[in-house]
Amino acid sequence: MAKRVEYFTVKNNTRLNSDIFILELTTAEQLPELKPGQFAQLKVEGSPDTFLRRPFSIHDVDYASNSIKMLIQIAGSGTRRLSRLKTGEKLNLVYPLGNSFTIPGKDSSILLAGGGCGIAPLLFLGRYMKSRGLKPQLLLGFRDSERIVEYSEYESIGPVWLTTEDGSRGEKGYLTDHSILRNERFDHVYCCGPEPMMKAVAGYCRETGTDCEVSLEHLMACGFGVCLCCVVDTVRGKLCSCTDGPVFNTKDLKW
Amino acid sequence: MAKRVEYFTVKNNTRLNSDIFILELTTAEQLPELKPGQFAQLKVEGSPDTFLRRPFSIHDVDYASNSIKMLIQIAGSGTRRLSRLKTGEKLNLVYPLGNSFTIPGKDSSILLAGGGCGIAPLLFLGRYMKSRGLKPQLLLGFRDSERIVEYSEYESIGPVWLTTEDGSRGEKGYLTDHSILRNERFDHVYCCGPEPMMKAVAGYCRETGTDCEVSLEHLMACGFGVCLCCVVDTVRGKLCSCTDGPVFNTKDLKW
Amino acid sequence: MVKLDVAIGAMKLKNPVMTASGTFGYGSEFDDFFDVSLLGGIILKGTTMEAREGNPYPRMAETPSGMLNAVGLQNKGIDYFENNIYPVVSAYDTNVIVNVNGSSIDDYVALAERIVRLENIPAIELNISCPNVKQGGMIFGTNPLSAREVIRAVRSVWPRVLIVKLSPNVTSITDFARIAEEEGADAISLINTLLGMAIDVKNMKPSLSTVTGGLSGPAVRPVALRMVWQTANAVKIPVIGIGGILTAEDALQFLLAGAAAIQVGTASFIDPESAVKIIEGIKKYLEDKQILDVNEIIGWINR
Amino acid sequence: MVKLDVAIGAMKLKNPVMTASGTFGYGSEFDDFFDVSLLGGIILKGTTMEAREGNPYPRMAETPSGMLNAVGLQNKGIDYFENNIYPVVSAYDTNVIVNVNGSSIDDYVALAERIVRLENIPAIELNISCPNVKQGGMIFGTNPLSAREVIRAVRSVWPRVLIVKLSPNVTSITDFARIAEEEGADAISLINTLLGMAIDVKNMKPSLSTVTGGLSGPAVRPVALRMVWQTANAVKIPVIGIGGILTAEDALQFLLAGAAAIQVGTASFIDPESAVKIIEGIKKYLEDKQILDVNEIIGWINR
Ligand SMILES: Cc1cc2nc3c(=O)[nH]c(=O)nc-3n(C[C@H](O)[C@H](O)[C@H](O)COP(=O)(O)OP(=O)(O)OC[C@H]3O[C@@H](n4cnc5c(N)ncnc54)[C@H](O)[C@@H]3O)c2cc1C
Ligand SMILES: Cc1cc2nc3c(=O)[nH]c(=O)nc-3n(C[C@H](O)[C@H](O)[C@H](O)COP(=O)(O)OP(=O)(O)OC[C@H]3O[C@@H](n4cnc5c(N)ncnc54)[C@H](O)[C@@H]3O)c2cc1C
Ligand SMILES: Cc1cc2nc3c(=O)[nH]c(=O)nc-3n(C[C@H](O)[C@H](O)[C@H](O)COP(=O)(O)O)c2cc1C
Ligand SMILES: Cc1cc2nc3c(=O)[nH]c(=O)nc-3n(C[C@H](O)[C@H](O)[C@H](O)COP(=O)(O)O)c2cc1C
Ligand code: FES
Ligand code: FES
Repeated sequence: MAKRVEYFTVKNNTRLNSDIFILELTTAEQLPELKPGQFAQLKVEGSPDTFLRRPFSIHDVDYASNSIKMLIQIAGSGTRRLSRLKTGEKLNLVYPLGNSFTIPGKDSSILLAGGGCGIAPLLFLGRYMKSRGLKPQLLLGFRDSERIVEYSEYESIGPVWLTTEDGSRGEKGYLTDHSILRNERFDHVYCCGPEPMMKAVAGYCRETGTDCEVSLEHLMACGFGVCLCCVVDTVRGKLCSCTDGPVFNTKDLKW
Repeated sequence: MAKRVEYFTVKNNTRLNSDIFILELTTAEQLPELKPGQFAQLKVEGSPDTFLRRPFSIHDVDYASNSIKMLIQIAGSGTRRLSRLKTGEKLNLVYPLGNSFTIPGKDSSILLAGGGCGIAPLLFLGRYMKSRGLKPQLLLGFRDSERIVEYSEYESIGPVWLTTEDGSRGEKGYLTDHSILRNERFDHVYCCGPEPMMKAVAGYCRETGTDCEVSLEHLMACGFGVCLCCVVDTVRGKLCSCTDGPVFNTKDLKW
Repeated sequence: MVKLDVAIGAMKLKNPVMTASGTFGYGSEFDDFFDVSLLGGIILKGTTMEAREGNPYPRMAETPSGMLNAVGLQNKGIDYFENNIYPVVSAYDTNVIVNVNGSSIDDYVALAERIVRLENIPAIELNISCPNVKQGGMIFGTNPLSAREVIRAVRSVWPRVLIVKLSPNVTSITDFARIAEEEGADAISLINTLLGMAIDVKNMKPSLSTVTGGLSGPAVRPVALRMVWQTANAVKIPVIGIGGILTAEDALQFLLAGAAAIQVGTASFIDPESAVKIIEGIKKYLEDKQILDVNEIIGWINR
Repeated sequence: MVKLDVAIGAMKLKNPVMTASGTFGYGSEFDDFFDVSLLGGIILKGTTMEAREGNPYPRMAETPSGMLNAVGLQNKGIDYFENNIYPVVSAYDTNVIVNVNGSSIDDYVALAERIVRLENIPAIELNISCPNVKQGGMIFGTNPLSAREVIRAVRSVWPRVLIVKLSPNVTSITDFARIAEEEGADAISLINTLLGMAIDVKNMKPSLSTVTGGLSGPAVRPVALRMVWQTANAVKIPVIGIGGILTAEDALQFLLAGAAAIQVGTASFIDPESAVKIIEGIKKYLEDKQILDVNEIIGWINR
């Protein structure tokens, strides 16, 4: 799919909690076909500390209105500036970037596992799978019940299992502590979240012989394969997280 | 007067024409006494190209509401960003900075001469003089009638003479072409505007033996006398435009 | 119509805008964004005889108006280049230049000898300034004797246009420029990155796996411009200006200071279309000033 | 309570935060903003034997995340200093340090001998790195032999703490640091400004009257930090980090890299209260990390 540099307009900027917001962006052009796992590089204007673009996964797509959503956690100056964008403001995107999650055959048992803002790409992935007749289950981990975002959106995809670290909702503990992982076996796990969480999930998958794909968040400069800053150590040598990834099968990673 | 670093709140941002706007700023503190000719250094947030503060003359003061106004022309990224400030936004000022115009004795005949956004300090100066029983006249020069700003404010000080370069209002030509300069003699001329204009006015004053003060707009880094970047060549050697000025008597300048 | 073409030795450029090594991949990464053949030239990513896997992640840190990188010349080596890249880049209707790297003089020479066989490469850029590899690279660019030796050795096997890329991490850039000129280089390009560093205060450790890395972007532009100006006044061969060029105005600073051409680097990460926009901007500037030929403004401030 | 005091040779600082020469005037310009005695020390503006009027206007140009200056050591000379400034600055309850400049070794020595008479000056900072004066200044900082000579000469007449301020415009900063150490300097401060340049494209002429000037501000921080780290690993005497420090986080990068103290420069132009805010920020950082003494984090990344 041809990469583009394009101005989008902010349609909505919705704050979900103190840290997380959803940017809904629309373009006057026709959206190209987007694949779950892909991301866009956003140019953050008006933020003197933000020199480079910032990468964000595509969280949701609506081809009818040529809109996409990003679910973004405030991590520093760039995301803070984005959190203040108002409806009607313009935003420059380089997109679509990166590879995508592998969509398995029908009748596979699938778990989408996400923690914190790592749930971002899983909504698009889940909707995409569902529209193709797959029946993913979701396992989402949050710090506490106040951090739980977009629960009903995820519920529309399939059964949702929850963990909170303080036990205020769902099962108490980390995502990998959830009983579903002991009680069920999956063919494929798709995971995105903080690296320690992804490594724990990868460990579970290794032990249980489950196929596992993760979406990495390596630091990026360009986002389209020219700077070689975003490399990941794999069994095939150093690969670029922005073009060969961000989605990797954990059996290829040197974790 | 002690210098301060203080946050002001934007009360109003009024666009006067395509280039010029008025920022009305208010502070929760009690305003110190301000003198005409003084300026403030504004910190421009959210403008990656604007590293240093930007100096602007005090255009008007209202002690009752602890508000000041700046009349600002869009000259580059910093002023463009300021032009977009919205009511309620915060702005950090270092102020009051610089010396001030000399207020002459009663019964002096006084002309305030300003061109373009150089008229900014003259409103404060005119009001100040008027409140002390002086009767300044004003001579304002603009490119064309669309650039004429705040005419009625200036009229409230005293008689206003106008020039426009295209002759669309007032007398046609540059400020120094105005007939008032041939028809009347002044004891004091106070001038602010583009340097060529100020030099022309200074020339007129030299020829006619008129006392003349100008407000210079030299490039500044600090604004309070520590960097020595803003120097002006004077008969007393190099002086700092930010502490020894911005107001200079033209007889002291090496023009 | 303003004339935009310039010459770097025997190499004609349709305009003075090229793209810098390591920031433009092999060009094809930009095919989606614009027609690469519009450029005056492209410098391909740093190439070595053998494949190199570069430095460990993290290799990048953002800094005020700039970035540090510690890529360390990751590339698949000349064989892969010859078989897989060369056929593709040969199709561009612009000057395709290889950035030549090595850990020893023999390395550099061997690589130049291999590239001589590739007729669609009109020039090489001899990189004696890479700060990100332990062996070689910058050592050649910061030691006058080594610089002279490696330039001489490569010159003797490379008959086409030879550009020598200098390191800014030196006391006197003009010393190195003169050496390059004396040894028969056709042009000098500068600057490569400034050696810099950043620390992650929260985690109390260096931001880069290699501790130090190369600083690029607008932050370095004043230093780059100064060195280009000094160099243009010190040698007669053309100087190619590099460092922090984001806009046409930035590029024009280099031309006015005496650069015969420029390279766009880090800017391409932020706006992949930077290089073409810069060509347009230079054209517009000349039109506005009613200057008919870009060569007229080269070195303007030195007249 | 965390301990913030550090030592530079025999000089005790109540905290590691000082202000850089040429960016803090004589201190009194900041009296309105905060109590100058809260600082670890202040370095007064560059002083010479005779009065100097500096370079013509324009002397300043803004650059990406930085600025160029070409002030050229404007000051009223040592007589004026002794009579008019010294009595005022003596009142501060902090280390008041004079930045010593000259065009010849005799100049430097004569000035040091004059300052010895001023008992409230615990240290001088020998500036062998000013890029903005034609004669002297940077030549001492970029030539190892001259550097050694001038340091040796000043050391022989100055018994108190001697800080040598190095120029970053060199190939090997550690060479100069070692020379300073060998010649008995008590500390090294770095960096002075990087030599840079800017051109006003609209008017087609250099932005500074002197064409080139000194680059300061966050743009130079990665280079400064790298040099401080290299130097701290090369010498045993304390290193004072300078260059683009705006915030406590920036200052902490230098401490973690091995600086025993830091100086705040250009930041004071943008926020006159920067230096005190940095002290507060360092304190808070240590408290958050439950580190009781700032000396514990000095050189942390080198352990
Ligand atoms: C492919 C990809 C997809 C991503 N998708 C999402 C998403 O959907 N939602 C979301 O909230 N976040 C996502 N991230 C992370 C997001 O890019 C960073 O949080 C963001 O760049 C931080 O910018 P900042 O200026 O706010 O923070 P900074 O002040 O720059 O840094 C804060 C923290 O973020 C990290 N960071 C900074 N820049 C980057 C970068 N270019 N890439 C990765 N990490 C960085 C830093 O290491 C630091 O720890 C994704 C990252 C990648 C690589
Ligand atoms: C004491 C003083 C009082 C001033 N009062 C006013 C006023 O009341 N209203 C008003 O509109 N303007 C005033 N100015 C000029 C105003 O400061 C500049 O127009 C402004 O700083 C430009 O900032 P910018 O980022 O928009 O432009 P830039 O993109 O930085 O530059 C655009 C142009 O403005 C000039 N400029 C940039 N920075 C400065 C600076 N620090 N000082 C002076 N000139 C600069 C540049 O040389 C350039 O030609 C005053 C300047 C001084 C020194
Ligand atoms: C990620 C990255 C990789 C680079 N790789 C190379 C390289 O392989 N060879 C080389 O000569 N220069 C390399 N450079 C230096 C650039 O070509 C250029 O000289 C430098 O970045 C300054 O220009 P800029 O500020 O426009 O980026 C690299 C720069 C970056 C940012
Ligand atoms: C306007 C200005 C004047 C300076 N004058 C001097 C000086 O007289 N002596 C000196 O040693 N350094 C001088 N410097 C250099 C600073 O002390 C400091 O080394 C440099 O600016 C880097 O620090 P910064 O980035 O925090 O400003 C000056 C810097 C500036 C910006
Ligand atoms: S971010 Fe540049 S290659 Fe991946
Ligand atoms: S602007 Fe710094 S001394 Fe005047």
